[in-house]
Amino acid sequence: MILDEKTCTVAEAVAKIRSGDRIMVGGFGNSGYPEELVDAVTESALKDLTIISNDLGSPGIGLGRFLINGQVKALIGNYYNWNPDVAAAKNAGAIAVTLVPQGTFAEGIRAAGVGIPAFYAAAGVGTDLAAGKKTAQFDGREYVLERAIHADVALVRAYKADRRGNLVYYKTARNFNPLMAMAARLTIAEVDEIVPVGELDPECIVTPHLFVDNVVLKVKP
Amino acid sequence: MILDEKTCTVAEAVAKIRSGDRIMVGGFGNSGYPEELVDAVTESALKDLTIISNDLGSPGIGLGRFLINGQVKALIGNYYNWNPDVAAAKNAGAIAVTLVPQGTFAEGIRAAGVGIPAFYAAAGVGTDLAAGKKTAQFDGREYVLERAIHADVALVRAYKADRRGNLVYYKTARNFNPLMAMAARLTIAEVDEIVPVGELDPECIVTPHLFVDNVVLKVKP
Amino acid sequence: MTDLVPNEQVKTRIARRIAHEFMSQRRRMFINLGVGTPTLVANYIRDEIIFLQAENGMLGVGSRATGDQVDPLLINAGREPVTETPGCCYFDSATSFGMIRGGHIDATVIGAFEVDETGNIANWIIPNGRQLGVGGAMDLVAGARQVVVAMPHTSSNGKPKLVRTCSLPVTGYHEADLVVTELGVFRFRDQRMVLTEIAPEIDVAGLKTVTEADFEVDPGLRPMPV
Amino acid sequence: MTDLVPNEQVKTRIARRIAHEFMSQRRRMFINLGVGTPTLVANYIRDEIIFLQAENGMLGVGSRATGDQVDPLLINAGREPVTETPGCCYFDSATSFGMIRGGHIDATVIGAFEVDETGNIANWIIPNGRQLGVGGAMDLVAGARQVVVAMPHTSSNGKPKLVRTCSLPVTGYHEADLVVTELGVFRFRDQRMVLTEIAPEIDVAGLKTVTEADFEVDPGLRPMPV
Repeated sequence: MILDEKTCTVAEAVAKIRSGDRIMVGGFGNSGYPEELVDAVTESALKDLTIISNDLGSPGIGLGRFLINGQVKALIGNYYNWNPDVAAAKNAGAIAVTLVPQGTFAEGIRAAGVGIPAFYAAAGVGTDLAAGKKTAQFDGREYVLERAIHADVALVRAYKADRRGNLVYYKTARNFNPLMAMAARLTIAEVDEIVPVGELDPECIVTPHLFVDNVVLKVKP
Repeated sequence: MILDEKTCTVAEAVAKIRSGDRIMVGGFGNSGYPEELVDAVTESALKDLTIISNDLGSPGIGLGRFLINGQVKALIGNYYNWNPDVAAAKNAGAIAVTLVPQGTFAEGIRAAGVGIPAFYAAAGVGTDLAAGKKTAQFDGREYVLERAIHADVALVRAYKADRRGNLVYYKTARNFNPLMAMAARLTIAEVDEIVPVGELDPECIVTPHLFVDNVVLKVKP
Repeated sequence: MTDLVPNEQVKTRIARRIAHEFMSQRRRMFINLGVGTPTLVANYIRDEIIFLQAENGMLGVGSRATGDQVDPLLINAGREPVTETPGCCYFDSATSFGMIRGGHIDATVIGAFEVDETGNIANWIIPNGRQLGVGGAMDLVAGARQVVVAMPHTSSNGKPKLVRTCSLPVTGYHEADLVVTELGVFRFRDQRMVLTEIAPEIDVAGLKTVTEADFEVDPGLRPMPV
Repeated sequence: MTDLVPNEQVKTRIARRIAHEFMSQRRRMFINLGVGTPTLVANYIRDEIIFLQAENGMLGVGSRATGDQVDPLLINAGREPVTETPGCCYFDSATSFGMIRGGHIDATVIGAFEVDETGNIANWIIPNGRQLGVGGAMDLVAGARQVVVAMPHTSSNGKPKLVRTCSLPVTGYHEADLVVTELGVFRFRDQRMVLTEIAPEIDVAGLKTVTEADFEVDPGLRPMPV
């Protein structure tokens, strides 16, 4: 029998990330993101990162540190109003920013996870954010063709994992985390607690273990 | 304050269905389908129905009774090998049958629920089931454009509902039920138990109540 | 803003009127409230069959959390701590926007920079500004069954926000169904803007002087409850 | 079928060989087993890091349920009652096929009517027959990382099932990676079929007489374990 061990340290997990990677990070505002994994990335020499996330935290706080550290090459997300550093960096030509309507962003990440390369959505038809995208009519309404959003690495925040990597979440800290867990080549989950296999209710597991490569235990309060 | 009452009898629920309706029915084989709702439809005068389901049960059993009763105009699904009546009726020109690969079928139902009119999938490229469908290349691979699958009515089987209509399921009886609950104008859930609001764990609710119009309690053993 | 309505009353008047709009329908409703004035609408809803959805993954959002109630992992889409209500549930962002995009949300209440006379809405960006975000605005205006705009009648420097044609980048075309300002209630019918209620502080002639958009006056024009 | 291998041994030999294929990889694997002979593969897997997925919504499918274990609402995709394993979980069919379509399933084991020499698979329909169903076959051959075909070497009336070109409607083009029959193991390399193992009952010349497809013989051809 071969032992199946997904748990590792934050350092071991982050050592798997490469400069230039596309990294998805779960969370909404400064809530529900994988804090210790993000800390470790900000303390690393990783650079030229494409960060795929709802927002970029606040100036110098949470995901905002990636930008202050100069680790960002590009951002893909939908709401950077909470962190004016982003507009400043973009206007200065320091980073590329791709805005996607939040629902299309969420669905695009799911699409990557479930092998859908592209789908149609009504959000943004005719607006600046649909510029250059194909459109088509279905049942008399116009829709925009949107692409799946893939990543090399997903850093997700969950509440509990079993040792095999099944995940459950906590309240609105669920947000994009389960979607990102499906959409990356390497998925690392940061959790508050690791429980024995069989302890999580099979009906309530949100992310089945086949989507999860590594689990790290959050230790800071 | 207005009272919110979704619970009703099977007869009251089925009275909302019209001849000619497109009806989704959850379940897989003869397992996990809404038995009393299906019983009531088979005992009704409803006809010219389009039944959207994984399969059609067995000859004269479960959903198979719709066909024996002559209530079926068309079928949309993916696996009728368990009920040879279907091939016989189709070969005799009595009904129309549209086969969709099972994964595309599931995704098409979800797509209807979440407002995606069409999406691309790799299943079936170049085969008879993709005949007449548009294709496109993404990242060097060919995909088929698949449409959302909508319905007038969804008859779903769940395990427990709260009085507001939040639903949880039981083991593999989950199958297509949560997807169909999202995809129809009218969703009727048949459940084994109705519990007070607040009793279901908010983290474990699979179908939020906004997708559910009526709840009927299964009473037969 | 105009001087007609005291500053501190503008938001509450708008929010109360919108809450009334929903409650008067006397039916089960699922509503998404945007950041700012829209969030205040929750304070005036007294109805157990109106359910609030937050696009970050919650149905059954309760009141704003205070003191010991605050849980940093339980927030609304404006990053404010909120509470649970009985029967609430959580889900991921794809499911959340599935509710919105799939037509399961009865109404969204949003703020706007501009609304034009055909119902176009501009509320996501002021180009070359310090802000860069769309959030769920485009998904919400395209997906919600009813789009309600809650905004002061004029901007802070007195410019009309109900305009002929949006000058800012548009969030959605012909998506506005109802606009509530402190001075009136406007409904869109076949892409025409119709005044249906007017505040006591002003008359139609006066309202036209602070409104750039052409609007019709409903034959049954009524006083706006304040 | 040929008379070379006793009927009752054909299926078990194939299933055991496929189970060995997975176990020999000595890594975590997620596998979907089709109806019939593929299901038997589960009986020979002795490895706690090989997990079975059923497309009707379960990961961690256990052995077939018998007696008191039978729960009519806990079945596999072949409608057979099954058991749970520790750490198993349930999900809807869209998530299930998301796993398959999204490339998260390492291998699928399926039966087939025909496999041709370029790896095309026909396993979903015999036109004008009494059957009308595709199930998850097309999703599985397109989505699983490795497609393993488990089938007797010849049909019940002795016709080769490894053919030049599929005569029946195709399920997926160039999707077969491995074919295991009771007489040999064939691997597809750049759309060419290569014999890598041969059963003790036959030699290559003999195998060619019961195989319509052209195949190459691997220089390291080995005896098939039986």
